[in-house]
Amino acid sequence: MTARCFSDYKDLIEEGDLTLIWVSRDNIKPVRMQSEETFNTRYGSFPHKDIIGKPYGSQIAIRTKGSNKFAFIHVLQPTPELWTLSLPHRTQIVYTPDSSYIMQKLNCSPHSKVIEAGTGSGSFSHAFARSVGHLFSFEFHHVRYEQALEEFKEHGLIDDNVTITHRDVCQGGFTIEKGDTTSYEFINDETAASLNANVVFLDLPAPWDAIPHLDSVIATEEKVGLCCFSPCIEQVDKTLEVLEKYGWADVEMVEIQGRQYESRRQMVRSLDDAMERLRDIKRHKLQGVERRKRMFDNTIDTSDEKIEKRNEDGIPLTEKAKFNPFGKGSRIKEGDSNYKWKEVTKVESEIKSHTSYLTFAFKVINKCRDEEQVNEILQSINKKSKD
Amino acid sequence: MTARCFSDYKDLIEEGDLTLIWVSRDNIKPVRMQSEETFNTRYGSFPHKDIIGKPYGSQIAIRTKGSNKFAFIHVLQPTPELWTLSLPHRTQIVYTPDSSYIMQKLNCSPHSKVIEAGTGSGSFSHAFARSVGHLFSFEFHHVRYEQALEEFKEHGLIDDNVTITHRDVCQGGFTIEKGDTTSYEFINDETAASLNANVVFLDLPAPWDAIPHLDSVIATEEKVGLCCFSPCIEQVDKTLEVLEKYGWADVEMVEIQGRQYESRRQMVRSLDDAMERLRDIKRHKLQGVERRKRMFDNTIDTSDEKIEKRNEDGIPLTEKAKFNPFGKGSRIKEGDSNYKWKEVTKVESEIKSHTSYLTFAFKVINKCRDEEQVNEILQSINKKSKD
Amino acid sequence: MEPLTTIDFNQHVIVRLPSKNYKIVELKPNTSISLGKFGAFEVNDIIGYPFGLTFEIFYDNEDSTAVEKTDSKPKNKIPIGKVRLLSQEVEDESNDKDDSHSEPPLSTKEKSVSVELSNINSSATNQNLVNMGSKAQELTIGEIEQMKQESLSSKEIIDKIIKSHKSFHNKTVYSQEKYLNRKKQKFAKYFTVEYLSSSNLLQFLIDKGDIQRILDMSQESMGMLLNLGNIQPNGNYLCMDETGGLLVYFLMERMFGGDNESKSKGKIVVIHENEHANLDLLKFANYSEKFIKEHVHTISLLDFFEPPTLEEIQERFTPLPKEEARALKGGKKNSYYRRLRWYNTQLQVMDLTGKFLYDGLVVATTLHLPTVVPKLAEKVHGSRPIVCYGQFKETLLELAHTLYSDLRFLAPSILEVRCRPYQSIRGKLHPLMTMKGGGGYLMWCHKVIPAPEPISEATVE
Amino acid sequence: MEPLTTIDFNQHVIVRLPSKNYKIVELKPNTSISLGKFGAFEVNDIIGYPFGLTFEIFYDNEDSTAVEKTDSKPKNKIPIGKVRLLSQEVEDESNDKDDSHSEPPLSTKEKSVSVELSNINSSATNQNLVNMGSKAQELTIGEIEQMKQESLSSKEIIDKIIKSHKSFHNKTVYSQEKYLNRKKQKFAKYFTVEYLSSSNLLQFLIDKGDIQRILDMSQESMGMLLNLGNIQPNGNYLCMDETGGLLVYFLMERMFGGDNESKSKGKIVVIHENEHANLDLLKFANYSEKFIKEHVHTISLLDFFEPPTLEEIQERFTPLPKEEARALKGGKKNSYYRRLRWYNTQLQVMDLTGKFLYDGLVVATTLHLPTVVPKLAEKVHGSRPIVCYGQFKETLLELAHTLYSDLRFLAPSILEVRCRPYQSIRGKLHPLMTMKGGGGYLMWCHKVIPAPEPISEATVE
Repeated sequence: MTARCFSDYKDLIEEGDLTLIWVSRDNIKPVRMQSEETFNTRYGSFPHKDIIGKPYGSQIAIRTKGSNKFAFIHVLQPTPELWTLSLPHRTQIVYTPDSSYIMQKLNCSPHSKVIEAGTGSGSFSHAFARSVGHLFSFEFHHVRYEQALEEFKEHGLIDDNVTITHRDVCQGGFTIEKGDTTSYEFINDETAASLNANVVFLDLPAPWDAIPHLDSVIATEEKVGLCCFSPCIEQVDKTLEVLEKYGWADVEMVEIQGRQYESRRQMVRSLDDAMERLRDIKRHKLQGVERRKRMFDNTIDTSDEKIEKRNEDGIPLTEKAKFNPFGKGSRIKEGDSNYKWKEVTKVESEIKSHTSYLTFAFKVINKCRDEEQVNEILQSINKKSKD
Repeated sequence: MTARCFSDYKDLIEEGDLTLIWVSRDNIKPVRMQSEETFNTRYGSFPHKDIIGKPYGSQIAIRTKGSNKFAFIHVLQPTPELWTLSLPHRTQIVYTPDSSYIMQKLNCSPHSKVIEAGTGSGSFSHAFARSVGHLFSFEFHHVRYEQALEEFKEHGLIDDNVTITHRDVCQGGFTIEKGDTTSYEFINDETAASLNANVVFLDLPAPWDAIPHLDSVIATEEKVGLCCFSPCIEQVDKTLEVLEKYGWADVEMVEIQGRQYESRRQMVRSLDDAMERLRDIKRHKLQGVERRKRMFDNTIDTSDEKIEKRNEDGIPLTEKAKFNPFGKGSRIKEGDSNYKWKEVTKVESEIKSHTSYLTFAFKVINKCRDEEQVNEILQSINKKSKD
Repeated sequence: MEPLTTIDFNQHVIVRLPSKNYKIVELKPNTSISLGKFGAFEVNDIIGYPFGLTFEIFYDNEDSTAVEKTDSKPKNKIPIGKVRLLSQEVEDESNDKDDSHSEPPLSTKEKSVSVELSNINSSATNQNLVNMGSKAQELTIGEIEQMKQESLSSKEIIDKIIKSHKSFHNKTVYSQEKYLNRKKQKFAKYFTVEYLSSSNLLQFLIDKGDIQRILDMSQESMGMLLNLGNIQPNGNYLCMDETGGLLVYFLMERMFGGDNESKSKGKIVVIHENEHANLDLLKFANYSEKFIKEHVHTISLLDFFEPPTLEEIQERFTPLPKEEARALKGGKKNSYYRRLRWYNTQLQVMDLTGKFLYDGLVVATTLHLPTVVPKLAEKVHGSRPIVCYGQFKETLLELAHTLYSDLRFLAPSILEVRCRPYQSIRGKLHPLMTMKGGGGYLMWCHKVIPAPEPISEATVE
Repeated sequence: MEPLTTIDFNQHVIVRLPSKNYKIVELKPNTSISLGKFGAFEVNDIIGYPFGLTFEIFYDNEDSTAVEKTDSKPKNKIPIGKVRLLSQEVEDESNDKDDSHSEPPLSTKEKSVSVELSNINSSATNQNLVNMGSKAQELTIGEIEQMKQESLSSKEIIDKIIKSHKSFHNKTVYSQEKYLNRKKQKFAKYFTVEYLSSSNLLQFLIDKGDIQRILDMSQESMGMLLNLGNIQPNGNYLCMDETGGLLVYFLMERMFGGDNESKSKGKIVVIHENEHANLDLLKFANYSEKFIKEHVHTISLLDFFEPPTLEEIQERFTPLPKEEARALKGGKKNSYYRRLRWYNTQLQVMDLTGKFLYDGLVVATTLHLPTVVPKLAEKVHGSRPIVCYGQFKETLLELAHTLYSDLRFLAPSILEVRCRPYQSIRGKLHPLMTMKGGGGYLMWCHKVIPAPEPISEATVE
């Protein structure tokens, strides 16, 4: 049950697997495969047993209820990015444009040991866990801590490279000791975990209260990178003040703007066609006028009011213009091959115009070198080159 | 000499006209037409007399120096937007994306009476002057004031609807009195100009010092709009404080982001062509190998070192692959009709990522109505409807 | 009264509601206007005030009989209140929709606490707040409706709501404010009356969700179009407007400032692809019919490119000498003058399509731009700008390439302009978390006149 | 020593200069490195320090003889100085290029005044400052050069420059700082040594102006590509890289963290359109040749789509039994083992092209994407991501439409991500006034396996 469902590539869907079922872009559901269960959509039910054994990525088709049509889902293996998309939007989420930039900027790799506070929805935790050596996540809200712990266990993260701790880091700092509410497993006589973090991510309302606690848990012999994630500019200002005070350097503040575009088509409606359509209308109208003129000439009633009125209300149905190059009136499906189309992009109708300001800073605690070691290496090199 | 060269549409280029000569996008020069002069570019000289008498927008061609080729310029009538483009970039300029938004947001029209401080490069002044009833521009730097006054006179703005005054508005406010350094012409006994502004634009380092002076010069009987143009967020913060204090409401702060795209083409290079090219290379290589094999078989020297070396250095010239679907090696002009192209857009290589924050606020000084007048109107209406 | 600055009778005005929604209303004398859940008021009560003011609707205890008022439309018995000017502070509210993420720095919190909250306890964090959903609020919807029936002021209702909220003191000041703003938007009874400017009309249409109808236009794109088009009170502009008249209204407002008495001679000639132009939105404009007729002319693409000759026109109709015309009677007379109007329109079409050159071309159409724009541009004077609005960059790109290879067009550029609104609350400054996408693009170039000399390879550009 | 965290011999590192430019250098023992006008230093002097530190170059009065040092390249006699760690404050400078517009609020000015300025008078505004150009500075360029010859420390030079500036006291504190920073960038002698990460290599190429060569890539687009591609240490990725190996380096750094000792089994298979793959930029990588060979394989498009059969391979070469091979001599032996390597490569090509399915497809090529991507994607396992980088949105749009109509691809999306850097000086916070445009776009989708059932009209999506 605690397989590393995120980080190990799987070929076939197996009993007990956590899958993400893609119904539509806005409807991606985490589902644990259990052969006696079914996955229900409003189009119909998909028995798990029909899914188990198929390769990941399989489209599953059923006949829809009461009709002869088909309904589809796709069964995917979870990834941190798909997981993020599956979360309800009301949750506070660090989205992929931000998380991916932060990871790249802080050079995340298997070499990284990461501190994250707070855990929040856990979306960023998953992305970190996929890519780094170890993740120490801190969450101050007890209920959220419990939920995240449970989720991380189910996703195999706790057994792999993630530690989560219940803590208000602004008050209590980052040291993890025996007796704390934490997933950390102390080995033998160990009384405190050794974090040695070289990457720090603070998604806190008051990061300036947490920054002073960092020195005791970050790596001392290498450059450590820090990112504070703050929605308001005043938070940035206060963060900058504290960063300077505590010796963090190379400060950079940025915003990340992510945009998503839909691929669409617009009908190509040429001037010539528009002109031809107008000519057609004019022709029919003139025919109508002439016919009325004939009627008018043959009638005794010299008041042309009635006939003129018809003219104002529009020419009779039978005379309606026939030339219809743009399929006006009938709804045309975008891309209909009877028409010419131009490919266009359309940005989402509601864009995430701001998430947070990202303040980066770096620190090297121990700025010395081991002169003895350097000399030894040099001697051995020089000896070699003399040989 | 002081014709309204910006605001009156002209058909023909005449002696004494101020024109904008378009050499290239980055090289637009203001030139006053004087029949005995010439306009010189590095490609050759354009005598004004060949330009005068032609319609505005004319392309002027000359044979380039020492070659049989042609060089071109376009002669345009100035507009505020072209004028802005012609200014050297090092000047502090309010560019069109900002100025056009501010004008639209403040509903600029012939009804508007505008205060602008400071004048700066005068680029925004020209745009205001084109569209509003009257512009009162204030500049605190004396040299810049003199330059702007001269320029506005030459452009016919002073004779039309622009007043410029030398003033530190933060210190001295906006009232224009007899004896001030100003282009305002006092009529008869007038001792102070009546501004009655309903639009205010403040491009000042400390707008908060100027805002308290506004009440005495803005219109009292209508809603007045204000925009402060500040590069730093801390300036916005201080402005917000003062706006609230002085009763400005409906505060909105925005940033305007303008982008310009080049229209470009990228060659369509299909997989099939790439494959065919590789096949061709392989064919030639195999031929080479076989030829060498034959040579090898016919030679006594069993060491194939020499031949193999040739292989590593590349096959002999005569065997070079001939199939060349992408015209590799020769430089191909973008759009060359021998190839297939895809139209693409490319944003400028350096973008103006930030100009300033725009803080808008509105104020109605006199919030009353003339009850008597309203009653009179009502009575007359009710009387009419009874009749 | 000055209808440009003052609320006047028989005017269309735009009303901003606490929900940040907009409503366009016509101010007919002696009628009332209903704002739905936000109340109703008498038109006469707001006439004569300057634009931009916010009125609160309030109710005297007795006088809540509403139905006696004469109003053309049937009403859901929303009681008509009296109005008074609202003090300013209520107007400046959080302008962010979803700000749950931006917990402000503690130190700056105190500055901006609402009056309503000053006596309420609050928590430093949301740590002790467990999501109870609607259970925390002890007032039922029925009870709140009851209060509204009793015509309590919105402040009174909100005070009661706060007192009935179980875990209100567990929220941070920040969350309390958010809660309050939501409730205010629901129960407050105030409205702001604004001049119906082109930008306000656009905003109204965007709020209504009519974005497709107006080709996803934004205020910033329109402002830029007006400036790049060098629109002036006395210019003659050729225009295609597929937004039902919105673009034309933008042009008119910039040219004439809403002033029916404007002496400016500018003209807008609207070319349309259907039999009749659709300028429906001008019905909201406060320009007189006469003024519009004088300054806005409509011609179909067919008539513009293949205008009638004088011969053809006269073949179908020849005016009678004035005396003879006057002597006509009844239906004959009506019919004659209708034909005369047609005749004059045709003559005008001839004038506007002949050798006449325009001071600018301003286009917003979904027709294939590379076929339309170069043709229309034939009628534009040299050195005058051409500005084309497009919802999609790709269609303008195609146009730009077409124009680029045509010597009659100078330096076609594709431009984008976007406005990024901020939450402008001190201590909590940041860009709004979400905003509307889109806003379109502009193609800008100038009509030029190629030199007659033969053109060889080398160009300066 | 740990080469990932510590400056080590025979490593490529990136050096950041006061001009904000970058330089890549290889740290060979007992050599010196010249930074041009910023001085020169001994490699041995910086070995063993952690990355990220800033060193100042200084000169003892006597010891400025530089030429005796053994260095392979001829030098312009830039004297080699000694190095010492620079105190931190100098590093945090204005990070905006042109900030003339942003006069800060007076009240906040004092906070951030540089040490160098604390004893200098300044003006509240620039009002009395008339542009005198270079005339205000009384020191000639010759004199400044002289000072540099005399090996004065940068601080001493800058102090002299300030004292020689006539109207320095007429500038605002803000302008003074700007002036100072400009001078510092010109005369300061310090440098920062950083690990040559993929992002730093990209930054180096951008600074060098090699933007076209790397398809206008940005750090943010690459970071997003790695996450959307779900790149993991043990994955097998199919890749097209037209950036000379930069994309491959991004993948490797994410997968292996620069660690030659990594036990991860991940593989990158690079498909190339020319006879040989161009992965030139990997020469800067600190991975061993052996490590690269083990984890990066290159196959031409032709070999990938039309791989050799075992028969064809064996027709051209069959390995001898080991004893026989060992018995070969001289040229014959060399030739044999060369052919054996070819044979093994061919067998590997067979392995990597047969039924092998990849864990992701990551593409950065200027080939026509709708013809290339669907073909390559045949070799991608179901549920695995496909991420395609493109310099232009239009080419990805065409690809997205192609994939959208192909049931093997789920939900192709076009994404853009842009990083907007700020000036992060307190009291003067604002986005940088100018920044590089471009940065490209991404197409992201997932490979899926269509259901075998016949497909009718109605779909859930």
